[in-house]
Amino acid sequence: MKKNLILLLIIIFYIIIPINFSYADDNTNNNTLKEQEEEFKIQDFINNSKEYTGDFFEDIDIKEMLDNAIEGKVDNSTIFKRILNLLGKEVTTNIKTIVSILVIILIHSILKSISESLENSNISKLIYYVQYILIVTIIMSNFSDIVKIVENTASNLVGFMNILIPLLTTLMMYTGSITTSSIIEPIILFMVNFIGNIIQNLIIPFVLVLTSLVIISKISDKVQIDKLSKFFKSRNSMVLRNNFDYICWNSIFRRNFI
Amino acid sequence: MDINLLFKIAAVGILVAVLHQVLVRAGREDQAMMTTLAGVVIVLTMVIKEISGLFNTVRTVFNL
Amino acid sequence: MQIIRYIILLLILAISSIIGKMLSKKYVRRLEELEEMQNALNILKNKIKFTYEPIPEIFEEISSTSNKNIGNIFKSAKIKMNNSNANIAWQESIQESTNNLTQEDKNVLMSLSKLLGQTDIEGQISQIEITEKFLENQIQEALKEKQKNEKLYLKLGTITGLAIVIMLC
Amino acid sequence: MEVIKIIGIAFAALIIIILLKQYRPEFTIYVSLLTGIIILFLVMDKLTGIINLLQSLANKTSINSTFLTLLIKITGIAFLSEFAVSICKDSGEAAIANKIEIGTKIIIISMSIPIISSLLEIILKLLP
Repeated sequence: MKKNLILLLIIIFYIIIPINFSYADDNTNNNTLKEQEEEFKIQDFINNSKEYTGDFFEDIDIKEMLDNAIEGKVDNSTIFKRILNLLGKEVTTNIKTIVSILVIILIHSILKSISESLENSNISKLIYYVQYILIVTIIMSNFSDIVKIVENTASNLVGFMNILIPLLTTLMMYTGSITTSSIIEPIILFMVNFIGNIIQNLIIPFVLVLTSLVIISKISDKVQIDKLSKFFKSRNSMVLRNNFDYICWNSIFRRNFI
Repeated sequence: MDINLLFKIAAVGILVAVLHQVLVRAGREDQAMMTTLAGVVIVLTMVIKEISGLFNTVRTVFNL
Repeated sequence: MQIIRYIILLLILAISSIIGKMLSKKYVRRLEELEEMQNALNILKNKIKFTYEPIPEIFEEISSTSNKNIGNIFKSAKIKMNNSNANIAWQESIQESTNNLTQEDKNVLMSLSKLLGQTDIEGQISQIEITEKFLENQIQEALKEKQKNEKLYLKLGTITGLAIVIMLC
Repeated sequence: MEVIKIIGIAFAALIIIILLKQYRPEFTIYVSLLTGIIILFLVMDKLTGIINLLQSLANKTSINSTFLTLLIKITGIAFLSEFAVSICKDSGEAAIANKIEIGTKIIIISMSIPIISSLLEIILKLLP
C-alpha cells in the first residue's frame, strides 16, 4: 500500500513541475535567443533556405516562422494548407496524365477489337504494334518530366542538407552533447553527400536506362531484352534498399550505443 | 442499294445461262459465248458501281 | 409513278417477245412461200404442156390462184412482159418482190427465167422440172432451218426482253 | 434488329450462290462480293458513330490528334485490305491475297514511321 502511494506522489510531482518550469523563465529567454542568433549566423541559413523554398512558401516568411517556432507557438496550420495545395498542384498534373492514359487505353481497346476481328492475324498484329508504340510515346513523355522533377528535387535536397547539417551539429554542440555531435557530424555529412550523389548520378540514369530497356523488350516478345531488363531492375532495387538500410543502421545504431 | 440488287444479279445470271443453253442447242456457239460475255460485263458494271460506293464511304468514314 | 414504271417494263417485255415471234415467223413463211412457188411452177408446167396458152395468161391465172407474195411475183412479171421480154421481166419481178425468200431461193428462180420464152415446149418443161428440183432442195433446207430457229428466236425474244426488264427495274 | 437484316441478306446470298453454282460459276464471286458490300454498308453508320466517339474522347484529353487520326487511318486500311483478302481467298487466289496483305503491311508501316521516330526521340530524350 505504502509503495504505490509513493509511486502516485512521484507521478503527480512529475506532471506539475514541467508546466511551471516553462512559465517561470519566459522573459529571460528572449535576450539569450538574440545572442545565439547572431552567434550562429542563423541569418545566412534563413536566406539560403528562402532561396530554395522561395516558390513554395511565397506568403510565409521563413524568418518570422522561425521566431514563432522559437517562442514556442508554432502555427503550422498555414504550412499544412500550403503543403496541401502544393500537393494539389502535383496531384492534378498526375491525375491529368492518368486520365489521358486511361483514354488512350480505352481508344486502344476499341480499335483493337475492330482490328482483332480481321481474320488475317499479321495485319492485326501490326496494328497492335502501332497502338502500343503510340501509348508508350504518350506515357513516356509524362514519365520523362516526372524523372526530371525527381532529379532536381534530389539535388535540391542534397544542397539543402549540406547547409543544414553544420548548423545542426553546432547547435547540438552547444546544447551539451559534444561527444555525440563530434562523432556523428562527419558520418552524417559523409552519408548525406554519398547517398545524395549515389542517387543523383547512379540510380536515376540507371532507372532511365531500365525503363527504355523495358519499353524495347515489350515491343516484340521475340527479343530477349526483357531478361536483361529484369536483371537491371533487381540490381536497382537492391542498391536502393542497401542505401536505405545504411542510413537507418547508422542513425539508429549510432544514437543508442555511442 | 439493297437486297434487290442481289436478286437482279442472280436473275441476270440465270437468264444468261438459259440463253447460253438455248443458243448452244440452236447450234450458234459463238453467239452463246457472246451473250455470256455480255451478261458478265453487265453484272460487272453493276458490281463495280457498288464497290466504288463502298470505297468512297470508307474513305469518308476513316478520312483516309 | 410506280405503276407507270411497271407498265413501261411490261411494254418492253411485250415488244421484245413480239420481235422474237416475228423473227421466228420469217422462217415459217419462207417455207410456205417455197412450197407455194413449187405448186405454181407445177401448174405452169401443166398449163404449158396441155393448153398452149401464152405465158402472160398463164401467169395471170397462177397469180390469181396462189397466195399474196407468189401471186405478186407472177402479176408483176406479167405486167413487165408487155414492155420487155419474159426473161428480164421474170428476173426483175423476183428481185423486187417483198417476200421471205432468201437470195439462194431467188437465184434458183432466176435460173428458170433463162429459157422461159425462147425454147420449145419440151425445153421449157425440162427447165421447169430442173428448177423444181432445186426448189425441192431449198424447201428441205428451209424446213431444217425452220425447225432449228423458230423456237430459238421465240425464246430469244422473250428472254432478252426479260433481261432488259430486270436490268432496268 | 440490324443483325436480323444482315443474317437475312447473308442467307439470301447463300441460296443464290448455290443456285448459280451449277449454271454460271463465275457469278458466285459477284454475289459474294455484293453481299459483303451490302453488309458493310449497313454497319458503316455504326462505325462512324464509334469513330466520332473516339475523336471526342481524344479531344478531351491532351493527346495530340495526329496520332489518333493515324490510328483510325490504319484501321481503315486494314479494314479494306481484309475485305479484299478474304474475297481473293474465297475465290481460291491465295497468291493475290498474299500480295494484298504485303502491300497493306508496307503501307501501314510507312504510315507509322512518324510514330516510331517520335518514340525513339522520347527514349533518347529520356536517356541521360
